[in-house]
Amino acid sequence: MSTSPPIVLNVNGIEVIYNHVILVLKGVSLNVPEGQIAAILGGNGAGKTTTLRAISNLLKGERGEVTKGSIELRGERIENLSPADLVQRGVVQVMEGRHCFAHLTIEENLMTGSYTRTDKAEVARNLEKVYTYFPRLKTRRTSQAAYTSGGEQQMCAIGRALMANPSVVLLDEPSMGLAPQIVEEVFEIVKDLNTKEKVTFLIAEQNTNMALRYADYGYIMESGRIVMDGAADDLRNNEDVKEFYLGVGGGERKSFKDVKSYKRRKRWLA
Amino acid sequence: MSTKKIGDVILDVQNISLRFGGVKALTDISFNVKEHEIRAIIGPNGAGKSSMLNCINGVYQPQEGAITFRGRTFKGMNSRQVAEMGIGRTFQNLALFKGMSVIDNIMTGRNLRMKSHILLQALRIGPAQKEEEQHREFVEHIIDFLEIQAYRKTPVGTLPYGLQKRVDLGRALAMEPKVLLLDEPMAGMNVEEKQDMCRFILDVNDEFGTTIVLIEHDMGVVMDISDRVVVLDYGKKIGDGTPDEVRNNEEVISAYLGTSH
Amino acid sequence: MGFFLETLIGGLMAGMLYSLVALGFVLIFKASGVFNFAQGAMVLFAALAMARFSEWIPQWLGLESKLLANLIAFAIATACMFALAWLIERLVLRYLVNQEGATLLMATLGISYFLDGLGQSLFGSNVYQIDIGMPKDPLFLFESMFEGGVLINQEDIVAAIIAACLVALLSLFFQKTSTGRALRAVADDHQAAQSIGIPLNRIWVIVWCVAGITALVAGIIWGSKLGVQFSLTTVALRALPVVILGGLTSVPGAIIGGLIIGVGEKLSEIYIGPLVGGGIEIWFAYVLALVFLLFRPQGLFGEKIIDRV
Amino acid sequence: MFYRENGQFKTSYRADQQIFPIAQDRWAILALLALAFVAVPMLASDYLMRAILIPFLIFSLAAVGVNILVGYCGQISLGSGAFMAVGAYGAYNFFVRVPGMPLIPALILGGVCAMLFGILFGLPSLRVRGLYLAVATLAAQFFADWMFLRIKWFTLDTPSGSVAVSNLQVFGLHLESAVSKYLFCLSILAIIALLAKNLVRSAIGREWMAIRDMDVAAAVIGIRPMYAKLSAFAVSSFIIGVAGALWAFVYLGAWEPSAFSVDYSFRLLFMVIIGGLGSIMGSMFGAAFITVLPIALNQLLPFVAGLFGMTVSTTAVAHAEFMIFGGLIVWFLIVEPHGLARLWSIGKQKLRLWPFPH
Amino acid sequence: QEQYLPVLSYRTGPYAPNGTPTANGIVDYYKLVNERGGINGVKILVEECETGYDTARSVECYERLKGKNGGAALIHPWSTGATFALTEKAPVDKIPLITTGYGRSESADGMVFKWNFPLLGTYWVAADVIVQAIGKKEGGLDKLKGKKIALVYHDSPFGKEPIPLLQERAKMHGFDLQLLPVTAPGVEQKATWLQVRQSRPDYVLLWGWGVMNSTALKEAQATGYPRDKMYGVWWAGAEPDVRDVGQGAKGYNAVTLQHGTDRNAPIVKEILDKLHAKGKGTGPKEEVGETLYLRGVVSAAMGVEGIRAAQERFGKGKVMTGEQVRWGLENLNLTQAKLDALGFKGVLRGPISTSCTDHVGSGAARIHTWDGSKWAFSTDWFDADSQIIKPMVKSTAAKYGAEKKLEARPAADCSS
Ligand SMILES: Nc1ncnc2c1ncn2[C@@H]1O[C@H](COP(=O)(O)OP(=O)(O)OP(=O)(O)O)[C@@H](O)[C@H]1O
Ligand SMILES: Nc1ncnc2c1ncn2[C@@H]1O[C@H](COP(=O)(O)OP(=O)(O)OP(=O)(O)O)[C@@H](O)[C@H]1O
Ligand SMILES: CC(C)C[C@H](N)C(=O)O
Ligand SMILES: [Mg+2]
Ligand SMILES: [Mg+2]
Repeated sequence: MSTSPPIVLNVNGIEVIYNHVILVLKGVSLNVPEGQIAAILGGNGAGKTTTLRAISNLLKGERGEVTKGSIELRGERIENLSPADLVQRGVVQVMEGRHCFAHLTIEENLMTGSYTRTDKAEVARNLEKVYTYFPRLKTRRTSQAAYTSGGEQQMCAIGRALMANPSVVLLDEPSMGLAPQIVEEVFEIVKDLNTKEKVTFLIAEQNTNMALRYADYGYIMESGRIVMDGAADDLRNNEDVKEFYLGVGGGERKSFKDVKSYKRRKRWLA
Repeated sequence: MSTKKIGDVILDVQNISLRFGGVKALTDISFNVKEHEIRAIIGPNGAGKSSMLNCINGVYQPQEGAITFRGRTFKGMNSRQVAEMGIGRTFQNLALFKGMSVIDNIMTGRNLRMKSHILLQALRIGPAQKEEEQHREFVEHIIDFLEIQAYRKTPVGTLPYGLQKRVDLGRALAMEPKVLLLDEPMAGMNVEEKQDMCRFILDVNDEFGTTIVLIEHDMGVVMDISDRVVVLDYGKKIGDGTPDEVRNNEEVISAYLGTSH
Repeated sequence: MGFFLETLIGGLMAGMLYSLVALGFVLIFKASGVFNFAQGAMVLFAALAMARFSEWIPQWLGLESKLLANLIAFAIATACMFALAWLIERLVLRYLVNQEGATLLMATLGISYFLDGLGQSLFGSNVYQIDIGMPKDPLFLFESMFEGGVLINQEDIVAAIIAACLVALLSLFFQKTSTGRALRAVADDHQAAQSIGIPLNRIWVIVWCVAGITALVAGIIWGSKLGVQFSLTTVALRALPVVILGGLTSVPGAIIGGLIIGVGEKLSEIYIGPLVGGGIEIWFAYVLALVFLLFRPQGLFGEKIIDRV
Repeated sequence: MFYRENGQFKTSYRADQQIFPIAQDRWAILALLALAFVAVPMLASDYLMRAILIPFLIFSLAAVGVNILVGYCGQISLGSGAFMAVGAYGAYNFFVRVPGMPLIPALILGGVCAMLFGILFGLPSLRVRGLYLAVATLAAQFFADWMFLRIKWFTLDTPSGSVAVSNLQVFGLHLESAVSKYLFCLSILAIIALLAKNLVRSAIGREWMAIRDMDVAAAVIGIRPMYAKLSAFAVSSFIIGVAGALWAFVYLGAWEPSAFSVDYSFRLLFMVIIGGLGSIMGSMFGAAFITVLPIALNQLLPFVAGLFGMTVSTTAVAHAEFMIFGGLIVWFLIVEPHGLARLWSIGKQKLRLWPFPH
Repeated sequence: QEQYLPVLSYRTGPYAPNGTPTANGIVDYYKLVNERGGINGVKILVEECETGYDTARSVECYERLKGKNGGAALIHPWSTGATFALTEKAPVDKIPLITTGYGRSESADGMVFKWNFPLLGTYWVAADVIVQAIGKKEGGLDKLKGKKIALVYHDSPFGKEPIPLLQERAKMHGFDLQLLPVTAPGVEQKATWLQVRQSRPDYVLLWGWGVMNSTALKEAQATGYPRDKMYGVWWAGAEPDVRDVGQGAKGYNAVTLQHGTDRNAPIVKEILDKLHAKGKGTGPKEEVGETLYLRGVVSAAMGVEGIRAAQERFGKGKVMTGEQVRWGLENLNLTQAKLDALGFKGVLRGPISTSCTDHVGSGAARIHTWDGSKWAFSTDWFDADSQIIKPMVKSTAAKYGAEKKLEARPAADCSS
């Protein structure tokens, strides 16, 4: 941490409102330095996905808008760019919940990922790379995406993003629905790309354990605000994080079976 | 460890094979589920776990094999029959009714039990009104149980992923099923939430005596809460037994668990 | 027998003409998932532009040559359709990314109202002529074989050839360009397409331009047949069964569907019609399409409707 | 600030299940009903009632019907014009063929005819879906057009095929004056809208919505697609049929099949989408938009032009009307793709927060 | 005080090409009357309402305009469909309906249809004249025996109107009547014309409106059916119907509603002089005097003369109510001299005189033929056979009256 690398992504106090009425992000700021892996952690509905959507400008389709604050990519304001422009600038988002093109085959799905790349050889190389990362995809390459299993679709979505040769990847819950060893592999891939190709990652993840193991820096979100941030190692050793996000409060990992009570807040007909 | 009483076989899957064109999703799978137990199905991506549930559920019709549920044997059923017999389920890729509120989503789970005539429903008098209230009460319990009170009237489409999963579970619970099939109920949750979810599942299992079939990739969860585990790989069964047995099965380790676990 | 043959040929020809309009629907649907109910209005608009400019240009420029006037008019009409495509994207589609099919469909209905009004106020609401020198008189074949010969409409033949060329061209466009794949991706999921850098805006302009040209070609052919007037828009209603029978996403489907519908409705009108009082062809076409759909819900060549949990 | 449910505690599920759980809404709706039933007949001119309000009420009714099928059950239909026609001709035949048939039963029987017809043409929905179904339902439209033109029996063998009714009475009262017609239509709308609302918030309504949103999952929790879809077709076409009968009997008086052309099918679909899919209230907003707007434009445009010292020809007005109408549709969809009803509820939500921005 | 005369017109939509010139004619005639100093000094106040040839919109326009500016004194619905709907409403509102050459044929019976005035001719008149013309061409009505006549018609009340009369005539003369409906608006007629080609009728009657007409002619050309064997109703015999078929329609005949195209008629000259020359005209100058334009003029004139007749009785220089105009229309007596004085020399044939029982006033028409560039009269006048039509009118109207439980108009009503 001697010479801090330049900041690639700088999110500055953004507010996001859905449908003109639902205020979801209440002043979120974060920045991601070049060549780092940053993680956004937080429970369901904290606003992780929304943050990523705000960065990649995919909010419009959900009828959301950034009403305050600024987002900069390498010093350039990007709020008014189209998602396609962002991909041109190397920012790609892997959307939560897969979103594969149902009627296209796996291979066609991957190929659409290289829409912005013109070099045929490069595309072929990328395709090979994705297939080596995810051999399972290769065996299912001719199936329509809709008829592949959940995990296969997740791999397809990640692979598709990699086809664009991105320099910044926004990953939304990459581990969801993947078998444990694949999760591990995905994070290995992330690490690999990060170290070898200097790709910057911003990952929204529920699997805190995994995320903090691979990330350099972490942000913890709760109901639309960043409530804590710090280097991944620091966070990992923080008692609260341990208890609530890693499930190892008080030293030993508790068996899921022995978690006896959950917080019951009684409310009656809101 | 547990003090609960595991009963007889309630669901018996015999030699199921399922093909889609050239793809063999399931090959000659047999296993059983006993009353009151938590039965996990694990395996790598694309192993055929969801397909297995779909067969039990009547969404897919297996080409071969039969399923025995509470003594009755079926070779292919339709979903309605399955639901009527008391098998409920949740979905891996959220299959909620996006445009409906949380309450309405869960209320649909009660539909099988609502019998009043359409004309009475239109007039909303007598039994129709009473029924509506009774079931609403039941649903409120579930909502309470799942801690989603605050979202009662929100359209589920706008809920964050994790909450949608809970609603999905709620809808299945509302059916008061004998057997509950859960397809990755904990995907997209953090540890705290998973703990809650485990609690829900164990409580359902305890309190209502519901038998549970569970697909899950989080080995911590699976090994902790399930009574027995089936392992599938490429559509074949490669392991079946208690968590400990499975954990030490060579084939399972190489195909799925990997050495790191 | 001769008459049966004649009916058959007549049906095929009519079917080709429907295909021409159906193509427009298919293109836009295939490429953006929008069921474009403005197709009829676009056909009228294009035809009006063509007819009026070919009438005005000789006046403005003092041109003598009919051919030249037609060519210039064609160029201007094409430009109009391109401008239209651009405007539609700019003012409408861009704001409706990721909306449901029904919403998009409704927007195209709005566009169609707008175009009807605009077309008529710019170009007038009379009957206008497009004269590209289509032969109008009948041709009789096999006169030695059948009494009275088998009648063939020369105009229809020309139209059929043009339609066939157009289809060939479009199939190439979809199969051989990488845009083709991107188009299908857009149709599946706007948001995901955006997220991997497919520029929706550009794609939509391209597709609507192509659809605009198809509309222009359809407009010229139908217009020179019927005269350019408001009723051209109703031609779209006759093309709809073709679209669903062939499959919403299939270019060749539009042709095959057209042929089946064309033949089916003509045969039914002539052989069943008289028994029940006639005038059955339009609903027969729809019922025919419906019967096919019962066996293949996605149409003959449409992409399978995906339904999975 | 003022528009809040704060402090309004529900002590029973019944209270919470009311159509308008918020007291202010209940008052508003009561006021609206009073306005519609008492003030409007006293204040509105004959023209306003005959030419605008009655069509608006009848189309609201039809739109409620269409919304059940399209908005709640998700089966896009372009056959609504046909269901209206069947309702109209069905009611007509009962009305003139059965001696002494009173009006209301005739209307209901007309609705029943439409219902049967609707079920028949709803059968393909068990296999065909989405836009394919939408286009296929046009078969019903064109078939009905043809049927009433060609099968003389339906039109009592009148050579022109145009039929007429007169001397309408309800409980011995003549349905002649604009006020009586208005009140008659209003009452029918109010009753049917209430019944429809009850249906959509009951078990059957949830079945429809479930089928609309995710039919496989619906099947898995025990909903029979066939029953849900066909019942939606039945209820919807019944209501549309009654509306069609009203349109013919009360508004037109004499009609021919073209009074129920495809145009009406489109227009009805318009109404429910502009108004808001899956909203009974929205159907009425949509009906107001589609029936009133063109007429209003037609009358307003010359006036507006007059303000600027221009005289516009009817042609220009008609064209401008098309363009503005189309433009407004697009504009509304952009502002709120979920229709006027959603706009309305967002407005209410804002009001709830007011005076705070969020 | 002005006499308020609303105009229901359609200048947009599928029927605009035909509706526009008609409306121009009406409006111009009203303007002309005002130029001339009004009806005994009473100026006409005109207001147009766009119906799009849609019945429901027509009803809305009617409702909108009927009470405005002191009340509409008469209405031209300009559509048979709308006429059917308004027939039920007019008696209540006491507004006479003028349906020159369209509407319901049985409404010629003023004893039942008190408020309908199908002046100058009904569709039964048109059909009858066509049959007579064909008979004449063949060399006598008896020559029609065994012949085959096809009726290609707009599938609507309008298109079906002539059928009863043709059936009657077919029975009388022993010709075969083939019915070929065309679904509105009629852009696709291939099957129809294949059927024509198959059954080879000796004559084809064309009962179309709007795009259907030109399409029929084009299909006839494409299937080689001789155009000179085709006879159209007067709504299928104007310039928009044939203009873009051009030479392809050469030889095609249509019955006229008395007038045809006449650019040199005094009335046309006057309109050009007093209006178009001064920039006050409606629509393009070139179309003044064309068939549909003239139809509008003639129809408007009928209404104006009705008002004039009413003024004779109820007070010259006063604004007339609908009821009064009804009386006027029922007591028209336009002799040839009067018509000529109005500028209709060579356009209309007198006398046009109506009565309580006869709301048509005349029953004569000619045939004109398209020569490739213009319409020209090709026959002399035919008088429709009242022996045939009268009883049909009587019985059909009676049936209507019975259905509606109408009370018969007392004889006194006629003289009041
Ligand atoms: N399209 C939308 N319309 C309205 N509200 C929305 C929409 N999308 C998300 N929200 C709301 O925004 C809040 C944050 O949601 P978001 O999806 O960003 O959470 P998340 O942190 O990604 O949760 P999860 O881990 O479950 O995916 C939630 O309360 C949700 O209800
Ligand atoms: N309807 C279908 N058509 C074709 N292939 C299918 C279909 N359903 C499933 N498959 C294939 O069957 C195999 C098993 O799929 P399944 O969804 O059961 O996997 P899974 O074990 O649930 O995996 P995951 O953990 O990734 O969800 C996959 O390879 C999938 O592509
Ligand atoms: C001008 C119109 C009145 C003619 C039309 N075809 C009709 O009779 O309906
Ligand atoms: Mg998320
Ligand atoms: Mg799965």
